[in-house]
Amino acid sequence: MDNVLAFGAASTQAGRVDALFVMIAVIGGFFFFLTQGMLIYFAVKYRRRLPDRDNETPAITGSPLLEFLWVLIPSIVVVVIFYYGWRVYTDQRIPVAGATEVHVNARQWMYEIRYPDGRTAINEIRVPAGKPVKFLLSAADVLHGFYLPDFRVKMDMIPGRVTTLWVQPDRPGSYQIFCTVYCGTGHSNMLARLIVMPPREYAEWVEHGGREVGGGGGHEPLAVRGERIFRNAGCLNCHAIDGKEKIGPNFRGMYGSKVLLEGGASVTADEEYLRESIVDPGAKIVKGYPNVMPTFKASMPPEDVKAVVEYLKMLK
Amino acid sequence: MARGTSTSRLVYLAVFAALLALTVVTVLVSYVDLGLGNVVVALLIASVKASLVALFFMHLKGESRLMWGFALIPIVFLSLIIFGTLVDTMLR
Amino acid sequence: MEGAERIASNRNGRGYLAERGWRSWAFTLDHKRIGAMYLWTTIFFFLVGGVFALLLRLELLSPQARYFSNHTYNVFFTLHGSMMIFLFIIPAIPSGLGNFFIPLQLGARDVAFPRLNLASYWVFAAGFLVVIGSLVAPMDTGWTFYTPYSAKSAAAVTTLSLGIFLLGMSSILTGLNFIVTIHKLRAPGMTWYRMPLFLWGMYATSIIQVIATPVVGVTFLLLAAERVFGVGFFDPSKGGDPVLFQHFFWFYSHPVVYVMILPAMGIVSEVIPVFSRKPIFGYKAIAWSSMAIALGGFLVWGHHMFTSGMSPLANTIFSLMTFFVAVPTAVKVFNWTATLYKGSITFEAPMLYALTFIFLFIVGGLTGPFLGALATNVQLHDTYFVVAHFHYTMMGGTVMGFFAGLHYWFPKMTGRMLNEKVARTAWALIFVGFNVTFFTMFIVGVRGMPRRYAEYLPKFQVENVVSTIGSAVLALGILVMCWNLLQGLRKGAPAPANPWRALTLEWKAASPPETENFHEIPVVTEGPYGYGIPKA
Amino acid sequence: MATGSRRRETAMSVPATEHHDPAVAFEAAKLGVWTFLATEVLLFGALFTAYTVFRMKYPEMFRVEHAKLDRVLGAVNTVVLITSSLVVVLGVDAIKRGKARLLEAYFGATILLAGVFLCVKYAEYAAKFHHGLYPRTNLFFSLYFVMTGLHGIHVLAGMGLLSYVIVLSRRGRLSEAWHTPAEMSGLYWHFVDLVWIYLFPLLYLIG
Repeated sequence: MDNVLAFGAASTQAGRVDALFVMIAVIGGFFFFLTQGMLIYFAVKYRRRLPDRDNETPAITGSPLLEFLWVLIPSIVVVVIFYYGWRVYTDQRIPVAGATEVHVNARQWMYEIRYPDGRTAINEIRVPAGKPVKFLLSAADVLHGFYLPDFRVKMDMIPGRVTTLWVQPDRPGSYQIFCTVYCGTGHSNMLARLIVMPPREYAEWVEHGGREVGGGGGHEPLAVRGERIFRNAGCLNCHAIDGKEKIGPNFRGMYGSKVLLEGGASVTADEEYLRESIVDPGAKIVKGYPNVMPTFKASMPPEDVKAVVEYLKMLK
Repeated sequence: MARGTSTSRLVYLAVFAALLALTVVTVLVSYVDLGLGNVVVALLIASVKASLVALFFMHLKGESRLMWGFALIPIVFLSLIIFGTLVDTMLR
Repeated sequence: MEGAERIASNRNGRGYLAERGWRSWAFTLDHKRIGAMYLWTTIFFFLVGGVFALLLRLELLSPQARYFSNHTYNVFFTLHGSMMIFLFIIPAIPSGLGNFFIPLQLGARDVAFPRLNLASYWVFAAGFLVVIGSLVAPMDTGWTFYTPYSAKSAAAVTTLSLGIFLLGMSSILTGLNFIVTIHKLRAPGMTWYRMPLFLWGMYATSIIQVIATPVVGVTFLLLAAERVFGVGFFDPSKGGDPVLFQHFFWFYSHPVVYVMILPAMGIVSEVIPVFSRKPIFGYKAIAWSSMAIALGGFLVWGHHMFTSGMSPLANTIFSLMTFFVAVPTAVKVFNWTATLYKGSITFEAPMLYALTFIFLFIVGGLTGPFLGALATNVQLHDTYFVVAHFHYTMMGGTVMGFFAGLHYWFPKMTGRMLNEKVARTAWALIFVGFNVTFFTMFIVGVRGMPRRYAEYLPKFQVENVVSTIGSAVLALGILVMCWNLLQGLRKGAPAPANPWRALTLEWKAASPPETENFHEIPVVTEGPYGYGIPKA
Repeated sequence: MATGSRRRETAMSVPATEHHDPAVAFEAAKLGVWTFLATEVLLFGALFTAYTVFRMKYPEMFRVEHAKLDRVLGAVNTVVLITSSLVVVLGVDAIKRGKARLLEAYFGATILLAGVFLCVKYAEYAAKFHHGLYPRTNLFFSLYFVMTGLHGIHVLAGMGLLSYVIVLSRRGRLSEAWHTPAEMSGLYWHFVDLVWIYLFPLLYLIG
């Protein structure tokens, strides 16, 4: 999918960017071999032959014709590259009518997704294949980035503004999203996925209220569902479940333990404490950790919170 | 030592009077609402005042091309940064 | 009387180095000593910054954080970037080698304002002390300090801003000094077109320093004011504009790329003709292309911001301008190559580094169009491709030029020769290590790995491991080079006044030069590169 | 050490340059000051850019907020600075004719005027703080305080420079033949005036 040689562009547009890339690479390669070739050839051919005596060297000081040519030729070449790059870019930036709109709000360190029909999600965007998508990008705290390498596009996410990005996903698949503008400690964990689904599957998925098709339904044990939600919501960006330290407290063995809070108090990590910490993270801060977690009140329905708490209880 | 042209004190006083007069004018004009005209007039008057100071008080008038160059170059770059930034911020 | 004293001071063979004791350095007005102090300081920070680079590479051996936490990694790349940019690469060639050789090449006894020169070193010192002071709460903002993160970060950004302001002030004062020196203190007969090309490069550099640096200075003041007084220029919640910070930052930080590279190009233009025994090809073209690059460099800052939500028109203009700044750079490369034609080339260490400069700089230059063209920029921006590109231009370019200059002028500065064999070994290690380290970054960048990632997807591991191995070789090469320089300093063979048989004026002074450089101010009657040997 | 003291002496007593030609030294100093002023233009330039951007973005806010400044006090300060510029130029003219005492008097008057300027500025700041207008209040007042504050620092620096020239003159170092510091600090002072000539209308009059 991301092999350099196979390219693996996920859309027609991305293919055009690749074509531009190849064109610049070919032109650049030509000049690379030309100049490096001459450099090495001259260096070898005109090396000093005798150890103690210089070769006879002509007093050439320049050539107006050559200077003119090597100003003119690169100028033409760069204008051509500029034009091509500008064309591809401009086409990319004009959204076609009827695009699906997806709002993406970035905060340290997650992407909050909101669909026009009110569905929400975290770090996972689902769209149907074959239909243009317009991302409306914003940020809550600092600059973030929205980079879709398989589509060869990215756009910064700026607090106080909405920027847009438009793609035409042609092929179903699961594509990586990276944050590309440095945004603090969790920057490199700020990952998300764009899942392009075949249109029929997508329609089914929407009908199921945005739940994974075939994802257990009503028979799924609560803790299993909790783990799925936990993973999708990006909790792992900041919290570890395996003894290591990340930005937020470690969850292994947390349930039932006594937690020392900022300010000296302490509390037992019971169900209520875990629930409160998901919907109102600022209420009780564990000593030694920054108060940076956003609330999941809006993006995680109460029954999902319950499931996540059940999952957390299992991490012994 | 050659010092370029030495300006007479009378010229200094004349320039000073002009500067004062222009200050009065620019304050008075500011009470009249000319819309965008206020900006234009104010900047125009300020530039005339600035030129008077530079030409006579700072003796740019009798200076070599080199000094003129170093006096004017920053203005070019100032326009450049303003223009470059506006092309972005005004057309987003 | 004075003449007799000078000869006496020269007879012990130590020239300007004769005086001893810390006072003779701390209060010196001699441009050579000030230049030497800059060199020691900047090389020290180069090594410190290099250690941070190695720690980064170490961490990147594994996709998961293994040795350091994410925060520590972020601090390390910020320190690596800030130190290399502000404490090494900006001052190294201009303030270090420039201070030493501008008056010598001009045939002057010192710079125009020797006391200002000393002051600017001490302002620089104050600057780096404040920067070091800010390490109590080390910054994790990246060297670009983008708002609003830098305005909110708990690190000592305010202190650091003031430190960088001081460093900027020092840079401005040095640039100002050089501009006046080049205008006013040229030896009799030294017309503009008889000036060595290093001076053209330094003149263009100084103009940039004087014009661009104040903008970043005030930007950092505003950042500090935002943190202290709540001034809201860059704060979206107050109606400010975070992208405005980027405009201001890059209005300085793009031209400053040319502050780094132009003097290095100047050094290469000195070294190539000397070791080819040929006049430089297209003197005027090289000279004026320096000026064109300096001015053009001011028109392209927006190409760092193509994905920042800038207006489409601004994107278009900045992209077009970016391509045009490539042309004078290409002209230089062609002219250097043409200088080799029918030469009598020898490959001492300075020449090896100069050729390496051209070689690596072509790679850096030819990967520029990928980033200048809008569509590919949008793909590659903020990936490792960019990291590779600017390391090829800055390290492969500027640092190689700096090494060329160090080896070329070492006999002049110290009065001693270097061990050529060891120097070539170091060069070979550096050349191989550099390419292994940074070429892999192009590949991993095209594959989509974003920069400034403490942890990365496992699919990028192979390239990262290779790159880390390369960095070890590169570091070994630099260590060998440093060892060789120190050995040369301590017990190198005494250097003659003109070991390379060069024609520029610095070689007419003794090695090392005496305090006021020349017994008699030389009179210049011809250009700096009259090397051709006509057929007998 | 003999060589050391000799060098320091040559470098210190003949200011600046090395051809030991006073005319070159003077030209070099002047070029240096103009180059420095070029730097200063760009230092304020970034602020002027910010001003332009925000004024075009929020014209209404600027219109409302600038009315809160006292344009009479602003105008008074303008007159004070213009007068100080005239006084400086007369001082330089005096030393060109060899009249050191007159130079000291003129430069002393300039420092006094600068003091008046800063006092008025102080009164203005105090009034703004009193009404709850701070740099953090809004973008207009951010600009107002940063621009006038930076300018105020330049006024202070100018007062220092002019005092230094007076000290030099008291020590009998300045003469008809050599008065570079007086002329150079004069150039700097005019620049400080020049900046204010723009700040005044931009902040007080057109907002």
